[in-house]
Amino acid sequence: MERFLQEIVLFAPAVVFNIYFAVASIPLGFVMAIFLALGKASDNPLISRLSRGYIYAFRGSPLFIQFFMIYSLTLSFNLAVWKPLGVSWFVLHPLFIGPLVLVLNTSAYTAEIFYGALRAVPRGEVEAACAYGMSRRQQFRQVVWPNLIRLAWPAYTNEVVFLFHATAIVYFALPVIGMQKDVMITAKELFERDYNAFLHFSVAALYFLVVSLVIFFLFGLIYKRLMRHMPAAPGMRFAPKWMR
Amino acid sequence: MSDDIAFWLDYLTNGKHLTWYASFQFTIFAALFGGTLAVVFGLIGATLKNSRFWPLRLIGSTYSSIVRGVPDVLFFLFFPLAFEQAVEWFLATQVCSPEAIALQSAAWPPCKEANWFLGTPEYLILASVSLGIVYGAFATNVIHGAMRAVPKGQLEAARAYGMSLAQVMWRVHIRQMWVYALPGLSNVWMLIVKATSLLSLLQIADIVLWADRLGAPNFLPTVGLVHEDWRWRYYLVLFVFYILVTLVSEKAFGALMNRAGRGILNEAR
Amino acid sequence: MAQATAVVADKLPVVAIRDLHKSFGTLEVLKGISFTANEGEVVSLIGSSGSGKSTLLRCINMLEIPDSGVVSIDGEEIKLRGTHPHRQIADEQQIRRIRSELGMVFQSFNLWAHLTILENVMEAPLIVQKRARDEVETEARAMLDKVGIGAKADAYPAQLSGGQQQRAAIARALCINPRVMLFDEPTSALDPELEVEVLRVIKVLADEGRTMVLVTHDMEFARSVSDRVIFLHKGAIEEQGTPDEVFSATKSARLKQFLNAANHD
Amino acid sequence: MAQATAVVADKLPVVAIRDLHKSFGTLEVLKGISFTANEGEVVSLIGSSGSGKSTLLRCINMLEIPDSGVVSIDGEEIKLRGTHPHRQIADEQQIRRIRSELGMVFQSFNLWAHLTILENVMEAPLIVQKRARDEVETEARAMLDKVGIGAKADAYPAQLSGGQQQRAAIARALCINPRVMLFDEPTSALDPELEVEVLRVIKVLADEGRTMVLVTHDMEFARSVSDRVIFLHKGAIEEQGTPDEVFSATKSARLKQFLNAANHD
Amino acid sequence: QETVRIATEGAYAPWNFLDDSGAPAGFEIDLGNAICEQAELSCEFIINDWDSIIPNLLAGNYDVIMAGMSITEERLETIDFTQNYFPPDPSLYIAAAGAGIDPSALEGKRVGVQGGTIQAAYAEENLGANNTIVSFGTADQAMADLGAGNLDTILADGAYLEPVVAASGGAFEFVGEDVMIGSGVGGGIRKDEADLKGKFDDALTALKKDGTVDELIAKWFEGRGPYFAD
Ligand SMILES: Nc1ncnc2c1ncn2[C@@H]1O[C@H](COP(=O)(O)OP(=O)(O)OP(=O)(O)O)[C@@H](O)[C@H]1O
Ligand SMILES: Nc1ncnc2c1ncn2[C@@H]1O[C@H](COP(=O)(O)OP(=O)(O)OP(=O)(O)O)[C@@H](O)[C@H]1O
Ligand SMILES: [Mg+2]
Ligand SMILES: [Mg+2]
Repeated sequence: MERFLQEIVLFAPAVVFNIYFAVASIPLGFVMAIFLALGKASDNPLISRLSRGYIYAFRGSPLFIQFFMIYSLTLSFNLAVWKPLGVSWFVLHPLFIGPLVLVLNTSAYTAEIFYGALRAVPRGEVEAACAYGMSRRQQFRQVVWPNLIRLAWPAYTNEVVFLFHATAIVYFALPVIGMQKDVMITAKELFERDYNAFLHFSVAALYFLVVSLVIFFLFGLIYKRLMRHMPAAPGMRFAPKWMR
Repeated sequence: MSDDIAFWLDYLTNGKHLTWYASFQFTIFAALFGGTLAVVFGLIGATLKNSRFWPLRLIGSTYSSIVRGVPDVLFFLFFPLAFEQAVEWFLATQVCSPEAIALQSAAWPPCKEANWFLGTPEYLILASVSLGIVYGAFATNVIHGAMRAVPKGQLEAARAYGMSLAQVMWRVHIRQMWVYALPGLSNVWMLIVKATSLLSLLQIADIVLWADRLGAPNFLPTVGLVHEDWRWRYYLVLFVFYILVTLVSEKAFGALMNRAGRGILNEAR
Repeated sequence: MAQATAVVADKLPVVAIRDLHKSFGTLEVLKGISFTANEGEVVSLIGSSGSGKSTLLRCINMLEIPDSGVVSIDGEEIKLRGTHPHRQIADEQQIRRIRSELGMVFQSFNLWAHLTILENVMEAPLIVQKRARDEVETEARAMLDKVGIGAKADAYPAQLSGGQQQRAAIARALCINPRVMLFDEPTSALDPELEVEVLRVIKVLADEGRTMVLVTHDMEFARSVSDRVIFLHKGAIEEQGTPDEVFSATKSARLKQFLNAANHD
Repeated sequence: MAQATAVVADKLPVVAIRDLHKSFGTLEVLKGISFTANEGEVVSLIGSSGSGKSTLLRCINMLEIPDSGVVSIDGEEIKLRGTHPHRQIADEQQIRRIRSELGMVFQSFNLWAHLTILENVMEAPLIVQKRARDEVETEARAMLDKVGIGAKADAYPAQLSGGQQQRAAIARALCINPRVMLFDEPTSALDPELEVEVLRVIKVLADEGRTMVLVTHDMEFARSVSDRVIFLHKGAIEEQGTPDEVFSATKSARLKQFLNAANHD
Repeated sequence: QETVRIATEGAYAPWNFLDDSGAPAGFEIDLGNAICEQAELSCEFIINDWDSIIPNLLAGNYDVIMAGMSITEERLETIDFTQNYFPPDPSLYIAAAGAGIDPSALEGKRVGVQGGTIQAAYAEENLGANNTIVSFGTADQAMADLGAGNLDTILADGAYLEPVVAASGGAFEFVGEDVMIGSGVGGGIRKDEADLKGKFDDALTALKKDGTVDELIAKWFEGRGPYFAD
């Protein structure tokens, strides 16, 4: 038991890295996803094709490969671009390139969620807005967006949890700098020392579970607020539809 | 020019590349076997979750929520190791003499006799099983959700005409369930396909490991073609490979959906 | 009410309901309903939205379990056990037998979406009554012809218009050759022409002397087809009698108001 | 038709439609429709399901872009550019201005679910017409009172019954103070009592002299409220005239059949 | 004949690497085969990532590690080693030619190492305070980053770096002093496998004596040796 508690303390600094990766990529991923979703739904065939292709590529390939590929691709530009600009140390740092790849990835998944929600926005409500003379922009702001975010929220919550889970493979694919180790690397190194899989991996799992639950709780609160116009808010479902 | 082509052709068909191409079999095997297991676990999980007996229900929901609450990599690494240790522990209780245990200086296994050798085939099977377990939890939810998505009226009509509970289940519920489950199962399948990129973490010499080795910069002619860091090109091939697999899978599921959805599809939309 | 029953005392009560209560949560939807439908009789349930008509109909074949009260079909009481809120069906065998005597036509049809129209009609005779396939198929096709959609036998429900679906649902109910037909708003949400078609089919059935209980919003129809009309108000029977009694010699003030609204302006 | 227009020549045509065509894919839904609605006139569109009534109504405010033909509101032609199937709105400014003159009440209400009833009513005046909040609120509350749901101002649409939602939708349309009101089946799927309430509101509007175009299944209502009735059949105007002409001195055989069905049995 | 599984990394030329046919090759593969011949064992090589190579030995997934692994006190706590088959050898720093790196006064530099090696431990301890230590899964990955200018210097085995520098045509150069760490390279064996260790030690003794080991060193490491001739 004492071992267990010690272990929990040992992991505490590590989980900060996972949380950092998630927190650093969520806001940007969210914004990018909105544009990608709108792009995919756009009437302009070029914009629509491009967004569609991007979403397809990043949803259709493993994050693990994306990490490797983007890291070595970025590395190959180092001498020509990053070095002369003096941003080399920064661009290739796992704490930068990690969130970068996560943003690229999560924005594709989130965009697909938003796109699905966009198509589910009640057509009648949009038509009503149209019929009352609102401009495209007003329609989006006043009717489409409030509907979209509500429709997408449960799935988006799932996506955020899975983004957090995805932070587990960052350091499997990127170099480790100094003592900057996340939960997975910590667990793996500890395991390689005493071969006690059950202890180390379950503590790691516990951390992931707890943070996931916290995310569910916080996002659930927001959802309740968003759904206050419904007499009986439908419960949040842990729907696997769009997960990585 | 033709020399160039001959050179590249030669390079791309050397033994190392051929081994790389051959290693796609591991990925494909893990995806197919893992996928099959996921559906099996999913059906079991959904049945448990629907059970009238609450302890079974509890098992079903605990399985599906715990496994999904943890990153797939973690479980993927943990399960084969844990399974191996569990088997070794069990062997130890059977074959180890107390002296042997006392003699053992390493942390694991308890004694030399209880050691279980794991090679690539065993790891591949264990990896598929862990994929099956992890994504079985997802499939559980998909199937459970699909069971509930079948319109209540359809079941009521069946009851109103005097069908027994089993008849309602098999004649109406399960038949219609597939249509609602297929999109979700298609998603789970894509997840499994993508998760096969993790095989190298279990020391299986899979496509990712070979791409890394082939792409790594080489300075020594004795080792092979001297080249700089080419890794991203090799990874790009894998990137495209996975996208193609996704494309083909989507087409296949689309066709399946059209068959299963005859009649229901218009309504389900 | 005793009087109404006495009038048709020579006929057997096929559906008999005694003191039925039903709540959803705190909302009491049925507050002690009793009525009988005798052999060959057509009983219409009317009343405003939310008055409990559908719920009452669904209690007859136990799709909703009443909190208390007794439902008897053909003199046989449907067995329930436990007390509210844990009341449930006591005898699965019995309820399945009785249900196959009750042909229910749902308001939203509830045709099985994964089966063609013909398969829909054949399903219950084959699966529940375990009759021979050839015989059932002949009968099913005849039934579809009778309701005028023989040509649609091999279409799926989603390929049919509302009126056609409604008629298929009626054919499905008829094909189990039930003692009693239960209809829930058979004409709502259809356009006037489709409505007429469906009503024509129901009248034919009424003329054949089949016992029927139906829920309807259409006063004209209730008047022309029913032997007896029951007006439900807030979960209780406010007035009942022959169509003439109910529509022309209305007693209850509430019913008067309702009928006025129905014949608006 | 020229005759009908001549009769009310002293009034201005507020809605004028000329030779409107509209197809969905290969299905030609409107086959050259022309009619006008003059100031203060109430025009009813009747016809069987699928005859194109809703589509016609939706073409008036360009929710559907017609394949060809002209729609003018208050003498101003709505500008379109391109040719079918790439026809589209030419002048965003113009259409927004015109749309805010047309108060549309949808068959399924289409209230904005995330706003309260009051907010729903205030939305367009605030956002589109950019009027002052105080003034709009006073007017909105008055409007809600007028349709009889002032007490529900702070409820969300999902908390209202069907009839209440319908009335909220009417209030929303009224609050932009439109020249013309467009109603799509304002009473379908309501129970008789709710129907009466909604009809009463519409009659009040008619009496106020507002121009209205409405689609309805209810012949009684069409007769009592309209200045002119248009019968659509398979995408073309089969017959039109005053209610008396259309309902009592019916000429078209097809309309006769339709009216017979509507007064079934 | 007993089958012995030997694990190697396959990404550490010329010690061990994957040749053009995709099979393991290099000094340790030749030596391992020679040992097995000498000890009359049948051998099989397994590729395993460096960072999990010791745990998987402990787990019993193979019997011996021959992966350019230096014998250190720390490792001796968990596993045994055969006698060394490569003498203690200095670790070296390399850097891009003309970068002006001085390892004796490293400050604010990015130092690349392969994770879990003696050099990694050394760098962490001696340089970690003032520099950024970047650890990679394989030595080749570290070389890629150095080549791309993402590292200032790499600290690694001299025997690994020498051929690289020689082959680089002046792109890389050695800088600074040699660092002596470790007690030579040997084969890692589980502690409870005294038998096997005995067989390997005996075979190595014999092979050193008859000059095979020196011969192989000369073959794979140009200009090295002889070390074990009397
Ligand atoms: N499953 C349920 N759970 C909770 N309340 C219910 C349920 N089913 C019906 N009710 C409520 O019971 C009341 C009666 O419903 P019922 O469907 O019997 O009305 P009805 O007379 O058929 O009305 P309508 O003419 O609108 O179909 C309504 O207030 C309804 O909201
Ligand atoms: N968006 C659309 N795409 C394809 N077909 C359509 C579309 N909208 C309507 N239709 C078709 O156009 C025809 C006319 O439709 P419309 O909604 O105008 O009929 P309606 O007269 O309003 O009928 P109802 O009384 O049933 O509402 C129908 O056959 C319908 O199937
Ligand atoms: Mg009802
Ligand atoms: Mg319509």
